[in-house]
Amino acid sequence: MRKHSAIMRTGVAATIVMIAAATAAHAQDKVIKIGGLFAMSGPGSYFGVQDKQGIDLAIEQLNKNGVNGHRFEVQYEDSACSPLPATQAAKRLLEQYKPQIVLGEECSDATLAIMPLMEQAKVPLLNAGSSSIKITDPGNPWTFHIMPNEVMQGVDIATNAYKRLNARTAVLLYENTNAGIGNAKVFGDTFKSLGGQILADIGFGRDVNDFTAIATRIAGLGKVDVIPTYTLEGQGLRITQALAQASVTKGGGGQSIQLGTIWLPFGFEQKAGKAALGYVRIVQFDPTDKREVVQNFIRSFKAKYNQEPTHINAHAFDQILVVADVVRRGGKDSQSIRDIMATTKDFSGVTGSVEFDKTNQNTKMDTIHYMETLPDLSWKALGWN
Amino acid sequence: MTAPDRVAAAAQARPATAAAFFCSEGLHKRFGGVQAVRDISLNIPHGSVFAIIGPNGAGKSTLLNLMSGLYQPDAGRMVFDGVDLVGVPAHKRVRLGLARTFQKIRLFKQLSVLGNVIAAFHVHHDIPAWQYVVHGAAFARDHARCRAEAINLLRFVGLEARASVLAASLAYGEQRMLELARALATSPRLLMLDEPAAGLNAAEVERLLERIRLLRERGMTIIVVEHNMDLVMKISDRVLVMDYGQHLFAGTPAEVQANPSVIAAYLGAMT
Amino acid sequence: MLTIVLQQGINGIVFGSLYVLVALGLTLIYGVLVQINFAHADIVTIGAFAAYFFTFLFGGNYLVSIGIALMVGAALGWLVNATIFAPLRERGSELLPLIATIGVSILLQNAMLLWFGPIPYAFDSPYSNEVIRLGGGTFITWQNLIIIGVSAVTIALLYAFMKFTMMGKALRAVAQDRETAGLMGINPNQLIMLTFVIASALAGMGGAMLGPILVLTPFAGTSVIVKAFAIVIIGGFGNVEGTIIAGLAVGLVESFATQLVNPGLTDLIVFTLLLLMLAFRPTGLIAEKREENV
Amino acid sequence: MSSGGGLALAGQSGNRRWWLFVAAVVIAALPLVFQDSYWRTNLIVCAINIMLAIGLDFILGYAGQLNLGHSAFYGIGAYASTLLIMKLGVPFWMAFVCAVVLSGAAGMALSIFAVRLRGHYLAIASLGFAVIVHQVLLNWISLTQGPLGIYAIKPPPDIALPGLPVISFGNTANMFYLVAAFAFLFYLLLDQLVRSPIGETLTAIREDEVSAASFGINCTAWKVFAFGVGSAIAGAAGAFYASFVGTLVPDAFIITESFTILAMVIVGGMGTLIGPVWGAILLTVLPELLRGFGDLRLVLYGAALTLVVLFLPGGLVQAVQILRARFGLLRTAGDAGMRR
Repeated sequence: MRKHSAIMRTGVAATIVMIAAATAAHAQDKVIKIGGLFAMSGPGSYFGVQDKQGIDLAIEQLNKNGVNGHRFEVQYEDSACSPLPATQAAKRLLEQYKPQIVLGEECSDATLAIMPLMEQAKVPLLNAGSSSIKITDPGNPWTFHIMPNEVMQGVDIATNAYKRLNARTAVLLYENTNAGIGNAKVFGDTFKSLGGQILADIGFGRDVNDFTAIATRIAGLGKVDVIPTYTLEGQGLRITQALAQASVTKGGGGQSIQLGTIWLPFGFEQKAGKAALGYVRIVQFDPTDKREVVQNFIRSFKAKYNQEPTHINAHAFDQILVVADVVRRGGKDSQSIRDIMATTKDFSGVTGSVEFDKTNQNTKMDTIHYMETLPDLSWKALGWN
Repeated sequence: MTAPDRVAAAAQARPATAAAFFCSEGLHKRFGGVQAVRDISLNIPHGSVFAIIGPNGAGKSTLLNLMSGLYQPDAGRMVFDGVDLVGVPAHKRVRLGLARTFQKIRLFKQLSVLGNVIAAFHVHHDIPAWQYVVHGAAFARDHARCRAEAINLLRFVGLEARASVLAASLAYGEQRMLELARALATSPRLLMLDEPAAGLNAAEVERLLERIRLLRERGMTIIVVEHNMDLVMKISDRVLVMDYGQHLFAGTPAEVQANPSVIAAYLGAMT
Repeated sequence: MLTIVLQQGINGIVFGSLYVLVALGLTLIYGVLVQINFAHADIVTIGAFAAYFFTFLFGGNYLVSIGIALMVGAALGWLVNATIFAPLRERGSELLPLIATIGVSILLQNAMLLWFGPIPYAFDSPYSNEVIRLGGGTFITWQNLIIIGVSAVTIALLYAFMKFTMMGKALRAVAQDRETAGLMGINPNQLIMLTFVIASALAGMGGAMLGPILVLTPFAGTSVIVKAFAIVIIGGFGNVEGTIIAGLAVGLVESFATQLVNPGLTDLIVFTLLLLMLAFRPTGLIAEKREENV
Repeated sequence: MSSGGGLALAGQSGNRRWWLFVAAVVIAALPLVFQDSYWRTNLIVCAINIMLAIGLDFILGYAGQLNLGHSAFYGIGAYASTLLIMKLGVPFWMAFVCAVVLSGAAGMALSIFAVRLRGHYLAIASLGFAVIVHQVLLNWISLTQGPLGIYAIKPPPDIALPGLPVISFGNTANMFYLVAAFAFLFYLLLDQLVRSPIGETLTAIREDEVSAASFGINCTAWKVFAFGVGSAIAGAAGAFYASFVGTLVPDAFIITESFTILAMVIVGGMGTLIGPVWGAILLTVLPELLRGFGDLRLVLYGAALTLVVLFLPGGLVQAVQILRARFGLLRTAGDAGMRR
């Protein structure tokens, strides 16, 4: 037995030497520590799982040769898309991992809950998923918002619906969440101010499964031009099918056009089938975009995960690119990253370009792309902005 | 002052009215189609042992449940020591001095034997409300008094040695005795026993008989629903025989034994 | 206007029979065992996933997948009864099995989350988007027709089984009085296991048929189970006829609440109905009041 | 007859008072040991969960009423106090008292409403009540902001005592002392009640209502009392949750929250009061330690609840008892004996 333990001892010693050597090699590269605050458990993990894919891919690519002498490292914490767990996760990140910058959260109420913590700890928070306007209005100097907020989106969609689709009547259809109610309200107010008429305002719980009753109600409202729909992929699919079955939308031989938000991933049409015909929606990520950064992203994503990237993968990937751009321009600690990020002007990523105004809200609208579903379920870019 | 003496004192304290201590007129109770109790009238004088006998399903237990307030009668009057009982729920009748045991033993299985008896002191705590939270002197006195009295009651039924044992682990005879002790803990003036001798062996029946005799000497009024004729004949002053929910015959034990219709009801139409 | 009322009526019946399919298993178990299996709806979800993977991964026929889901449900029912309800029966506690199955429900949901992930599955059967135009502008999909048909057939079969077969009579005996049934030579444990397997098989089969309608995520069960309880109580625990009537009633209440008020309020309305029912008729629509025998 | 008071399991009152003193010292020391605000946050959440667990244990463990709707009272307390402060400008402590009284009243109302219900029926009725409260919070947007949520809820006001530095509750250590003090007080209140004849009355109801009534116990009244006290404490926990997290969304009080609290009571040890305290601590800290495991964490949660009910219905308290018995540490059990 003794001889055996001698071998064990030398083996252990050897491994320790190796590890020391490896870290030494990296020592001269300075490390940018990134905190990933996403929902990793419960229903909210729908977002977290996809954010992680996008972020891991971006960091893997950037760390090949580093940026401006820096390498990137990320630690995820489960914020479970809810205020208290998000606060606990944020405090754990800030105190134990001490990141220079934090990405997240997807759910608006979790994001709003952690913003004061970020401001207190003087660590910048980069958000790409929530739509609530409160994130940057009043917001705080330490919170940056890549995605156009609900007002920017709502006004844009409502105006296009009224002017380009010359819709005069609409039915608001939304899930009973912060994002759902916020977006639907902005669309409704803008559409009414343009002279349009809201025939019904239908909010549904996230546990509703059968939408035939809702589709029947809409069918009974007479001529409905557009149906702005604010919900996630799961319920969105069943709504589109129900509206087609009730022959309200084009997919079922009706006249109404369903207006979708950015929350539906690429490939939604293939899942929904011919019911999605004529669906006009804005997307945060257009895989048919020819720009090199977009095609590289799609190729490397498919190589790593062999599945089609969604808009959540894309905007998570972009979050890292924005950070990399800031580091390239000299950002190295929380304060400098914040200051340089605020001056981001002509950054162009997978989902579109980024320019922050004084409230750190991205003003560029080209992260919103208009698409229409054709009979063969492919996308036709409408190029409305 | 041991518990049984306290019981006797309470019994004497209220001078029994000359008329019946417990009386009922025209009691009726129906369950769906079954007329469980039909037109039963009773007159039970103070300090006596009144037995209710009859074949299975004669409505004995139902009558007892009507008296104890578990069921409310469909019709009829019940008066206990001048107080009209109809409509009074079971837990209020205990404060008037009525106590009962159950045919199917209903002990607090997860509590100790002592715990079972102490739980039955519910109506006899004199502690100011605030002392339930801040345990002061009155609380301590009451606490000690209850424990002492409970141990006396256990001694009275011969279970003192088993005080800390879980009620569920008692032998059947012991469980019957604990039921009796718990009923006595409410210091009743009228004690209703629902087939107390059921399942007891001869020696245990003898002990039970002796206990009941002792209680009667101390002025307790007792109503016994029972099948054990030996017990009934030895202990009861008057007996009511019920059949199909109706009053068949009432009289002294001797008269009951001799009465042909009672024999017929019990032994079937022999003659 | 008539089409709307007719169509919402059809929607109500479709959704009602969806609830009845799930609630039936709960009532069966309660009828015989006087216990609640809180993980019952998760067996529905697992049935749906089983059918999904059978049709989309192994390319099997959808109708066969309903059989597969039935067997998966039966197996789960056997497992839950053997590991949870049988051992706890000796202890005779009424609440421990309910609490244990809450644990099982949390376990199953999160295990599914680990295996199947949070992203909803687009489970569409060949019948879910085939629309039949009924008269007067109303419509129903083949899938919904199958749901109504199958639940009607299941109820009929169950009724016949309970009324006419020897096993069915034995089951009802065990439901009335387990000890006496035991004395009559009926092995209660075997029959209780049988009830469990039947009820869970129903749940599994229900899952296969609801998959193409539900938003198929590991949490699909949560939204269904709470309403299924409401229905089982409104109908009267353990009373099959009551459950059927209550299930259809809740389905109709939901569709007309969506039409007249707002879909967000359907849960509120259903549960207020439940609490009112409990206050005035605690034993449910059909069952008569039982005096507590002492 | 004394139950297992203090942190010990069995023992006479002198011993109990010593254990309570040890607990007070430990509580005082905790924030000094855990300097970083992450662990202090967990300590505060622990104290809130302890309040919820002992409140539910008083209803379920002692009075034997399976209340699956405890999250409803937690929510009523949180929203009542916050709305009173933010909409009517009521000072924090008055709003706190109102919230506690309101959720206590809601608990009593549910108990009165479900007076004839037993076991399963009561469990489902309380579940239905929790669903209704969650739906009301979710849909009454004009009052509660519904899913839009209420933000920037201020912590309790500073306390400026003459001669002492100002105590501000924005600081996690002070907030912890406040919440832990209330948890300790509520524990003491319930422990005193449970060791008084009221405890005996409630356990009698738990064991057999018919038999309890035959000793003069008005079961309805005492069940309403148990529900009132348990839900009032849950209301207090809700008020502290709101002022600590600063954000209120209805989904924080969905019915699955009731199951979490139930798990704490069962895993800790139903009907022992000290059990749920340990259950709350374990099931608050354990998920934090398993943070890296994401979904596995909740699988363990479900498994723990099921396995405890199956093999260790007495929970941690029973486990400790078995261990002490095996290692002969059990002092003279006396008549107390650990009753479950």
